[in-house]
Formats: sequence, C-alpha cells, structure tokens
Amino acid sequence: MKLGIVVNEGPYTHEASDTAYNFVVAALEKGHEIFRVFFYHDGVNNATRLTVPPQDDRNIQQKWTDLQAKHDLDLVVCIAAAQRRGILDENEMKRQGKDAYNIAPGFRISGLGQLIEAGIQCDRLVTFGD
Amino acid sequence: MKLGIVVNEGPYTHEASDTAYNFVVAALEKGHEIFRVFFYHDGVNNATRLTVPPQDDRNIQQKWTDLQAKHDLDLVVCIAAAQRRGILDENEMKRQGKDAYNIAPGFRISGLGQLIEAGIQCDRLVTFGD
Amino acid sequence: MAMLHIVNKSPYEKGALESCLNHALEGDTVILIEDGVYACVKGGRAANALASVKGIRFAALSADLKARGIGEDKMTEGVDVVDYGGFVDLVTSCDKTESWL
Amino acid sequence: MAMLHIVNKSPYEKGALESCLNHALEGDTVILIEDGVYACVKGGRAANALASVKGIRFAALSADLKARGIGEDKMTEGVDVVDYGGFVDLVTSCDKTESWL
Amino acid sequence: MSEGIKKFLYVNRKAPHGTIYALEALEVVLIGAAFEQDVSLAFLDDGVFQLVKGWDTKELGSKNFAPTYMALGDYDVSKIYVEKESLEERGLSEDDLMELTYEDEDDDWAEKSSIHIVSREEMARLMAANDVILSF
Amino acid sequence: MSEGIKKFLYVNRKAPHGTIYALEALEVVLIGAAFEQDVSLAFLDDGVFQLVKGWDTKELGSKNFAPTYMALGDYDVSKIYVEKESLEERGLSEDDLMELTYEDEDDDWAEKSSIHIVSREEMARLMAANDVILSF
Repeated sequence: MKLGIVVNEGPYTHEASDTAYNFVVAALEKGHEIFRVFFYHDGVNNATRLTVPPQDDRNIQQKWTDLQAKHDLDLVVCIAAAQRRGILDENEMKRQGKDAYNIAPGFRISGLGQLIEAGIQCDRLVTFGD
Repeated sequence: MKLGIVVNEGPYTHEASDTAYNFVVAALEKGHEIFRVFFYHDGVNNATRLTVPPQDDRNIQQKWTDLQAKHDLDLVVCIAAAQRRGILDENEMKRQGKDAYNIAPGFRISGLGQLIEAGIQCDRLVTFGD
Repeated sequence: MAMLHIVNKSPYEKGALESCLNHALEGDTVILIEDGVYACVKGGRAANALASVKGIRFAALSADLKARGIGEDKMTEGVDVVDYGGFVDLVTSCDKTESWL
Repeated sequence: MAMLHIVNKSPYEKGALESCLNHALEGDTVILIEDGVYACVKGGRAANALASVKGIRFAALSADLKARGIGEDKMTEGVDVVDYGGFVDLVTSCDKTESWL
Repeated sequence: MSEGIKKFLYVNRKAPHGTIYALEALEVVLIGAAFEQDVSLAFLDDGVFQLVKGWDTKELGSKNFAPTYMALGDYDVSKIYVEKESLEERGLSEDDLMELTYEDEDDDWAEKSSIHIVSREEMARLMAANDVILSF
Repeated sequence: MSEGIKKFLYVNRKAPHGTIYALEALEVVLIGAAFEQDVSLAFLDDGVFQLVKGWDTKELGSKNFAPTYMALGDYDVSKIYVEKESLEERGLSEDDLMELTYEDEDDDWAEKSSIHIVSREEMARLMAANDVILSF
C-alpha cells in the first residue's frame, strides 16, 4: 500500500518522531511504499543539521537522513512552519536575507500542498504528534 | 525584588514565551530587577536568529533581543538543551565541528548551573512552560 | 508562607488545575493564565469546580481572557482579573511560586 | 468502514483516550502508543475504563510498553500487544486512521 | 469515494492561543481548499474554544487570527461541525460562537450559516464517513 | 532559610519517554546537586511513572536513562517523595518502583531507601515547606 506520514513534533522533546521513524522502517520492511513524510508544526525541527545530541543517545536527524538516502524517501518540511521556527535551506536563506541555513541532507522544504497531495494520493495517512 | 524567569517552550508553538516576555516587561516597569531569564527544554528555540515569522505576526526572538539591549538582561540558553535542538553560538559551532550557527544577538549559551544559581540568588523564581 | 500557584492548562484537556487544587493550602493564591483561563467560563464544569473551593484566592490574567473572548459577561464569579503588572504583584506578595505545567 | 484510532496520551494526564472512546464505533480498533500505553497498567483507573468498553478491539505497542517497564505481569487483560510491524498491519487492515493528539 | 474526490475531515480538538495548533491547522485548511476535495471541519473537546467570538489579542501581543475563520466561507469551506456536548460541558452555546457563513451557489448565493451543532453520536458518524482525517 | 542554604524542590508530574521533561529534569537535579543546597524530589500525577522499574528502551531506540535515577544517591540526592494517591490511581504500588538508595553518613554509611511514600496532604505540606520549586 501507499502510505503517507505526518510528523508534528520535534525530536527528543516528544516521542512522535521516534515512533514515526520506527513505523516507516517497519512499513518499508513489509514492502509498503512510503509516498511522503511530511514534517509540520514543531516537526520541522527534525530537519536541522545543527543538532549535537549526547554521545550516548540516538541522533534522530541523522537516522532520518540515512533512511532517506537508503530508500529515496521524500522528506518534506513545511515552509511556513519552518520559517516560523528558523529552519532554512540555502535558497530560503538568500530569499529572506539571512546569513546562515541549517537544513539537514535528505530533507526538502516545500508548501502545505504537499500534505494535501499526500492525503489524496495515499491509501492511508498516519499522523504522529502531540 | 530580584526575579528569575524560566522559559521552557519555543516561540509560537506555545504561549509560554509571550507570557514570560510580557511578565518581564511588567516587572521591569514596576522597578524589579530581572536577575536572569533562563531558557530550557524547547525554550532554547527562542534564541535562533533564523526565524522568519509572517509579516503580520510578532517576531518573538526580536522582542527578546530588543528587550535585552534596552535593559541589559541576562538571557541564558541552556547548553545541553540547545545542543540537542540545534541552537549553537559561534564557539559551539567550532567546538562541535559544525558549519553554521544560529544564535540570536542578546542571548548567551551557558550551563544548567546558571538556573540553579538563579534559584539561589533570586527572591522569586517563576517558570513558564507547557 | 503563602504560595502562588500558576496554572496555564485548560482544565478540560489536562489535569493540572485539579492537581493544583488538590495541593493548594488555605491562604494560597491560584492565578489562571494562558489556556488556564478557560476555567473561568461561567456555567462550565471547571468554573463550578472552582466555586466549591474554599480558602483559596483565584485570579486570572486579563490579556489571556481578552484574547479568548471571555468578557465580563462570560466570567464566573469569585475570580479577580489582573493584568501582567497585577501578576507581578502576586508573585512578589506571595512567598514563592509553583507552576503546574 | 472500520477506523484505527491512535492514542498516544496518558489517560491520567489528558482526555484523549476518553474522547476517543466516546467517538469510536463498534468494529473500530484503538491502538495505544507512546504514553497512551499507560492505560494498560492493570488495576489502574484507565484499565478499568477500557474493560467496560464493548465492541472495540484494543492493541498496544510493545516498544512503548517495554520502555516503560509494563511487562506481562502488569498488563491488563484484553489488549493485544503488537510490534511496529503489527502497527503497520493495523493501519493497512483498517480503512483509515484518526490520531487523537 | 467518487472519481478522485476524497472526503477530508479536519479535526480540531485544541484551544487557540495557548498553542499554535489551531492557527497552523487553519493554514492547512486554506491551502487544502484549493485542491477541490470534499472538506469538512470538526470542532470538539477544547477545539470548540476556537470558535468563541470576541477575541482581542492586543494586550497579549499575539496575532488575532479570528478573521481567518470568518474567511472560510470565501474559500468554499462551509461544512463546520461543532459538538454540542463539548460546548455544554464548557459553559458555551451556539450564541457564544463566531458567525461563520457562506454563500450558497445553489440557492441564488443566499448567505447561510456554515455551523452545524451536532451531537457526540453524530460527530462519531461524521468521522467514520470521511476518507482522510487530519488531526490538530 | 538558614545562612544561604535554600530548600529546593523538584516537582515531577510527567511520564517518561513520551516527552523529554523527565530526562531533562534529571539533568537539572544532577547539576544542582553540586550547589550544596537542601534538595528534595517530588513525584506525583504521571510523574510516578518515572520510577517504575524494568525499563527496556531497545525496541523503541531511545536512551534508557533509568540508571540516572539509581545514581541520585551518589549525588547526595536522597529525599525522594512519591505520592500514594497518584500511585494507587495508576494501579501501582511501592513494589513496582525502582529501588533508590543512599548511604547514610550519620549511620555508618548504612544503605537506606531514598523513597518516601507520602499522602497527598503530606505532599501539599512538603511543597509549602520549600523555598524554590522547579516544575517539570
């Protein structure tokens, strides 16, 4: 089946991102297609490459980045939610006149239409949040 | 009186930062001393200068930065909480081998001892969070 | 040694106000802020619960009431409305604060 | 048209599970994940509430039970323990999902 | 579902202002309106507080997004369901809510109320009758 | 308060794992232990779930920070109060909790339990008896 995933909370602060990651891994193992993972609300905070988690803890951003590379996942960060929270890619950095950007490899910034499209295209949409 | 303030949630997502800001302004107007504002948990997300809030909304980071400049406030961001969430100053960027940093003017990164010290030194400690 | 209890959660979503009231002592003050002010809506289950509490002073933050459309006509009785300055005064007039997050 | 309801909140802190049960229809499934698994602790008020619900299937995520020290000895009856793969199967076998955030 | 049209239900269960979920949910609804799907909004639990009229966010200093609810009708979002039991428990009635309207193109563009007060049981059936549920 | 020593109370009301508050609260307690204040920890409401023994976070993939609770005694954090009513409502008893101990320097370093099960009323008085309350 074609599955869409929504992640609404940031890493570490809430378990939602861990659950979504584990769910996606299990779905891929079962042969399902992950149409898209959409990061909304504080979920956009999963996409910063500037995190430095403690050495004895997991690196959630890195786990998403690695999973994306392995399975060519479409990890979409909502642009409006990302701007509000200071998650920028190089393009947004230039457009907004900022002097740095922080998006991690494997994530792309796009609009809320990508969430609606996932709802339309997918057989199931599953939301993880708080 | 000498007041210490703790902010535990990020801007926009929760009202805690707005409340803390308005409380600090009111306390200063009444002649109280703000010993320190300590940002913990997701509160560290108040300190990124990369936010681009919608034009018709408040810029919470800028409000803190401006208030700091006006009253020489001590705005302290917890280093452990900040690392986990990707908030870095230039020094931390170098130390962690990262290629960008995002801390906003007026905030400084330091340890949890600064929170305990605020508890010891202040007549009142007030926590805003979720 | 009076305490200022700070409650910022909707009493309809979370148990913070109930737990606070279970632990507040006579002479303490409870200030309702943020979504906590929903406890003030007249006729609501939470407002009825507030009315049954004795020996505790209740206050609510005006900015949060106004933002949520809770005007005087919708306010339950027995809750003092304070602005941020009044909130500061409550903090300094009590001995310490406890936030029921 | 069975629904999979996903509940990730502690029933002792928030009203999500109660609201979910108020809106679940016969034949639906409720999966308890994250702090939602605390509803499974035998003898707790929430577990007693679960036991009184008819016509709904309950599941709980093993990873979240284990993380929280809720072993078989502490589990209430009538809740199926599933792993992440079992969670995926529930999603695909029901017609749609609703997350009670 | 008929010919690619899906029934979307946006479920709003959280109060406004204290957290951003209500505001960001609205942003999804507005964008979603462009996709020509069958859209309904449900307000239950603390979500009913989102529709209480008379917001004034000046003292708080945050954005007053009440006008966005008023604009929903212009975006052809006209099916708004509010749970009666949730209102009553919170001391509210329909009179306390914003007046949300739309112009009915099938009735000479007459202005009609978008708000339907429904029982908990009707709300449960409404949820079951949709294809995609987005929760906030 | 006597000669600069303040009574600090850390109030833990949230469950572990679902959110980070429990873990980051512990980080404050450990740092705070170096400051030679009078420290107590309170666990009530869902906070009592933090002390349930037998965590295994392997399948979840998150950090198992249960050992940090066990280490509190080594940091001279030995006054841990757990509310009886909160336990009972959740189907728990003291037997379900981690064994947290400290070595009593006034009693020839005898190993003693740090956990005190207290009633709701005692918890209320405990809160009132402290100078600084940090809530998580």
